[in-house]
Amino acid sequence: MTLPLVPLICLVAAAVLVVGLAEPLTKRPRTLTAIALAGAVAAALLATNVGGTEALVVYAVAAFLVVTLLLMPAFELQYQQQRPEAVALVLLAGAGAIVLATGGDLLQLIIGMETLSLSSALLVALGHGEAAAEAAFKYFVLAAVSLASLVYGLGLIYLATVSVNFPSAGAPSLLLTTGIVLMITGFAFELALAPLHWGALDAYTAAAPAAAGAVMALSKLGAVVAIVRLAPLGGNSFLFVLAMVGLLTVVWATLGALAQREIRRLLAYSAIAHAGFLAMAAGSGAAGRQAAVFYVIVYGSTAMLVFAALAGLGPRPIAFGELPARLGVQRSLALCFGLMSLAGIPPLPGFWAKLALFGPAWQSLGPVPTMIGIAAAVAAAVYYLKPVPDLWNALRLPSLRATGNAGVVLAGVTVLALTIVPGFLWAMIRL
Amino acid sequence: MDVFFAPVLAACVVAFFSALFVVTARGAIRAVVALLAHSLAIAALYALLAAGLVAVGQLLIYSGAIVVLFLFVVALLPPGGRELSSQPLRVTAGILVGLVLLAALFTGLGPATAGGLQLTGAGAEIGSVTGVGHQLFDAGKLLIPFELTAPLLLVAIIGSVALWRRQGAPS
Amino acid sequence: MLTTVTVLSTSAVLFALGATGVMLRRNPVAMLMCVEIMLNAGNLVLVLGSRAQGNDAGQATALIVLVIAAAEAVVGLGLALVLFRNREPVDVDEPRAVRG
Amino acid sequence: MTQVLPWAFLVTLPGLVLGSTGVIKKPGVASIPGVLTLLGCAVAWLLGAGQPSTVELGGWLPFLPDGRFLLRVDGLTAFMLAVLGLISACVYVYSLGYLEDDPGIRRFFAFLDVFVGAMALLVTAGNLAVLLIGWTGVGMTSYFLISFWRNRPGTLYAGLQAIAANAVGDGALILAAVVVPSGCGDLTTLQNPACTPGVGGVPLLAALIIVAASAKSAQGPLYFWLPSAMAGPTPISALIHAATMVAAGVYLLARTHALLALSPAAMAATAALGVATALFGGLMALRQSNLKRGLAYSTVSQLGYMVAGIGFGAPFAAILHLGSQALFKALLFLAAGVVIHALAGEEELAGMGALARALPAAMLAFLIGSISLFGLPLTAGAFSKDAILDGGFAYSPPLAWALVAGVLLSGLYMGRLFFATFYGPARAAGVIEGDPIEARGGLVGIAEREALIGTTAAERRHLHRVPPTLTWPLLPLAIGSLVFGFAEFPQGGLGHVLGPVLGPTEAVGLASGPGLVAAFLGLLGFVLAGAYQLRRRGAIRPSAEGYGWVDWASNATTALAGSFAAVQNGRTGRYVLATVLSFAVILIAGLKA
Repeated sequence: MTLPLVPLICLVAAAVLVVGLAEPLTKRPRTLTAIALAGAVAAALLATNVGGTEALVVYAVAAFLVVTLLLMPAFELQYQQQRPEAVALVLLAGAGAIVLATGGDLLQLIIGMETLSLSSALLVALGHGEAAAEAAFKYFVLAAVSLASLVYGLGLIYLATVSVNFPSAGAPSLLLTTGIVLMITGFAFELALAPLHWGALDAYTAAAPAAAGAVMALSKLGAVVAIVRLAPLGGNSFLFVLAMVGLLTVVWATLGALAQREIRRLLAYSAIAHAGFLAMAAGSGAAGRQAAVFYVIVYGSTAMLVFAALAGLGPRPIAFGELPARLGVQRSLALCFGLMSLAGIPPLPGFWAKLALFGPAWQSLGPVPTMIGIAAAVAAAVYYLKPVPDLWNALRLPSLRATGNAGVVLAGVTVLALTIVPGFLWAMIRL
Repeated sequence: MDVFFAPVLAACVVAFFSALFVVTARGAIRAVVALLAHSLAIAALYALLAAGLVAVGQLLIYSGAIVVLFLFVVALLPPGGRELSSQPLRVTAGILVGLVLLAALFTGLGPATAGGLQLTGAGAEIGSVTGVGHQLFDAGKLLIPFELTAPLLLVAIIGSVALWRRQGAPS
Repeated sequence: MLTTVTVLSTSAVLFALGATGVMLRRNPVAMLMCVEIMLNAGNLVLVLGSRAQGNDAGQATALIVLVIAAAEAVVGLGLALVLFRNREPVDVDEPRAVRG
Repeated sequence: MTQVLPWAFLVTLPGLVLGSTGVIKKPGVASIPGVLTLLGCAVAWLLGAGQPSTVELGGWLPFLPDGRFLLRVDGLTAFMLAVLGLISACVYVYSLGYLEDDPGIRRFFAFLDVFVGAMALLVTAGNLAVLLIGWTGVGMTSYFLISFWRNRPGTLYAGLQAIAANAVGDGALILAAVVVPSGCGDLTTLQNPACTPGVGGVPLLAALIIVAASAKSAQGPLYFWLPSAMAGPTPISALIHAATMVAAGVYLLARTHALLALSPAAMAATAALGVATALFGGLMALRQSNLKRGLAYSTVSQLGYMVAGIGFGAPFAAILHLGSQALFKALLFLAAGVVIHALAGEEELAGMGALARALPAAMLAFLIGSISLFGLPLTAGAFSKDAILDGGFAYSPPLAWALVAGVLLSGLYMGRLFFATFYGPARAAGVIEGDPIEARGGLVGIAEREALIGTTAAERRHLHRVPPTLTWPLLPLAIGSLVFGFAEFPQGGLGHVLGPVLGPTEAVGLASGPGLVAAFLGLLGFVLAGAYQLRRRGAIRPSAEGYGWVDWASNATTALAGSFAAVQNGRTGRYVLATVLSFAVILIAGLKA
């Protein structure tokens, strides 16, 4: 893969512009959003020349960014004057995700991951309240440890191959395997695999919903593509280890989520569980890797929908029963569909993604891990669907109003499209 | 035997003990001083390993900027660098896990630490400013990673400004 | 060869030592210092590789990693300041608003 | 007209859109033409106007071995659609009255529309992928409707029980969908040798289908959710939890009977499962103090008969019983709903009694449903139960005799429910929601003066008014419960239609020896139970609602989940410790693996 430079420049240029004009833009939120949106859309348009999986990554990142930017008015910051900084950080996080996913060599991946995790931590930190700063700090400390592991792994790979490029396939030496394992473990932190998920779990919970969606979707996208590219070079036995870590994550997060009574914490655990499924897919051979990329784009779109629905929902914990009144009809229904997709209810895309993953898992991991994975996947329905009967109560309102948040609508349309024509996305993934 | 072996060994020993002091020092100020010593030892190692440019970078960036930054922040925090001592259980667990990590690393380095590494370029002329410069600025080598540090630094700049503004914001 | 083995072993020891420090320290700034030790260990391997393999790319990479480490330190210290500025005593285990 | 039958799952879409967007003021009305059309088309197909047809869109889910969008209509599908159309038409009309004053009526009909669509998709599905959509879709709407009255205690837990039990079945089907080799997702060709190689082969696939079916049809240890599901509105209990959705498991087994037939062990397991569940459900139904829960256990028991029929190698008999059970059980539930509506929400038998005079239509309907259930000769249930028993005697006489004995249980529990509800003394209710004092006072007054005779006009006004929309739907169901058995005459009418799908169908006779014994036992049970109720003057002890192992498993999971969540204790030091340890362990595992 080669880095799609032109789309990246669009995103970074938009970020620079936003920061440079921060003072006047603070008072003109519409212009601010327009500039940022122009950057994201231009990145997507200019990616058509790139082609391949790189283009797909750029499209996905741009879609996540556009939804997030449309939600910016509902972004709850500690200090409301900081909207331009937040917008710039969102754009740069997108750029980081693209670099992490499509970087041409390992050093680029590390820089991409660092750009992404730093801007994620900062986005979380800018959120409302002490909890946001606390979660951001924890996330950051663990990210720093992972960065050290990445750099050490890179050093070993360089020592073994005299290059920071992706090592060539074939039987790797012990030193090279060590380097690759260390690097993938570093990326696994970004993916939030258990038991590396501690910081991410708290960060997803404490972040403002508008930022949490972007942070989750972008970091998973970047990390999964990076792992999918790097993991096969570490040998088949390591792929199995990766998948087993994924399985552990799935079980762990499913159990943790069953105990939750608050929607954001629930979704944070859900993000961990999905990371586990992603790792299972990434460890399941070539077909599994295609499924992993498919899964992460589906997951990202759905997470954007869910968090778009929750955007602006203050920092205080909210009981499930209060959600409909707080969200209104449209957002409640959007949240319902998002939750059902995350739960893997057919025919929503979250279900397609899981179907795509279990076939390769059966082939390469064997029956028992697959069955445990399926059991966790269907058990997840219990916790995802717990708030749904309450949310349907919104239907009691006499009729639906036609107005809706553009971000929710866009995310909803994406999920709907993935529901009806999942094959379209599947065909675009060529690793 | 390599003529540089003795100084390299010395620098390694200094780097190790200064790092140990960073980990164990009571109080953050002492730890910063130890980190400075550690950084200098590492820079010396770089120089001994024919990496003069990196050594200079280490001196300028680490010893000059980062360590001073640490010192400032330590001074800004409320107790001026005092630190609660760790509970014995936590110390034990931390040391055990550290040993496990060390064992894991040595398992992975295995043949390399036992001298089984295939070395191709011992004695080659490396480390010149021109050579490193070509690596950094030639297209197809590390130009793109070098350029990519720009957005990263932009994040750091925006971040530090934004954090400062958040802190001073009327809540 | 002996030099290589010594330096490589030192780097591994430094990496583990730094990790132990991150686990043990309760002061956020000291934690970040220990992370810097881990990063230095990684950089040391890069420079060693450059020397051992006679290739300049490792040194260039090490320079870029220095930049990454600097960016990381700046943001980390900023976050530590935001969180611990008004807390006495400074203890990373103390803020526990998010859990469960 | 019959060519559009594959698209039956869209039939309630107009109603859904018009109703939930508020274009139509009275939600639910807009869907009734749709389900009537469905009924009409399906019956026309069965009467000979239709040909088997498929709709296929290839390449829909490229990541599955068989990712086509495949719809199929054949005799079995048309039969299931006819059942669905008839029962749902009745339930739609009934619900208009039953939920008249409920603020959630719009939501209710939206779910009902989605349910009918999903159920239609389930029975028209040609392959596993499409089946899964309908299968999970009906499970979802079932959950939403069980938890419909969210403000009532226990409804969410009851719904989650249904989710948990259904999840087992969904998981089994998901696994089936991903393990069948390419080109083999088609439900009617699963038994082809090309489709069953690889890990597990036929036994695995058969086991997955049996597990899926027993979750949906409340068989074996997975029965527990169905009695709990009675927390939902009564029309839903009739449509989803008695007539259609719970029969989907039986439908799936019948659809894939050729695959099961390849494995004698699978057949034996199915038969044993069905017989055991039939007896267990009957015994449990005898102990219930709640009218709806009593009927729910009866459903569990009747579904056991059907599953046993599949296991006996008599899928046609099982499907026939599916049809008659749908009719008489929907009738029983709707009649029970009339009682519950009249008593303003009272469901406990302890609050009923002596209602025959006040609610004659409900009484008659309940009686017809009961005699059809225990199989009085010439009623619908008699024919289909005889067919199952015939299959059983051909397969394994001991099992068949166990089922015959089960009919005695059927008679006993139906007699108990019937007489406790409509005759005997009018018992004082515990608490009657809505209008407690008047309703109770009225009934207590009845108990004092006219214990066996019923109410006078003066007291009757204390009962809730029963609108005609609640009584009229009972009529077609009652007629069906009486005469459905004759669909098999002359010369195996239904057998001709279903034969191509279900293989050679057994001749269904007017009565066989064991059938007469069973009918006699059923009648005996009914009469004995009635005499007992009247003699004892109807003491009804409240029954426990827990399920032993289910509650234990639920509590254990909750505790385990709590401890997993508690690990996330917010201490940065622990987080770092765990993270570094994980790095080390993953590194060692990656190197040693």
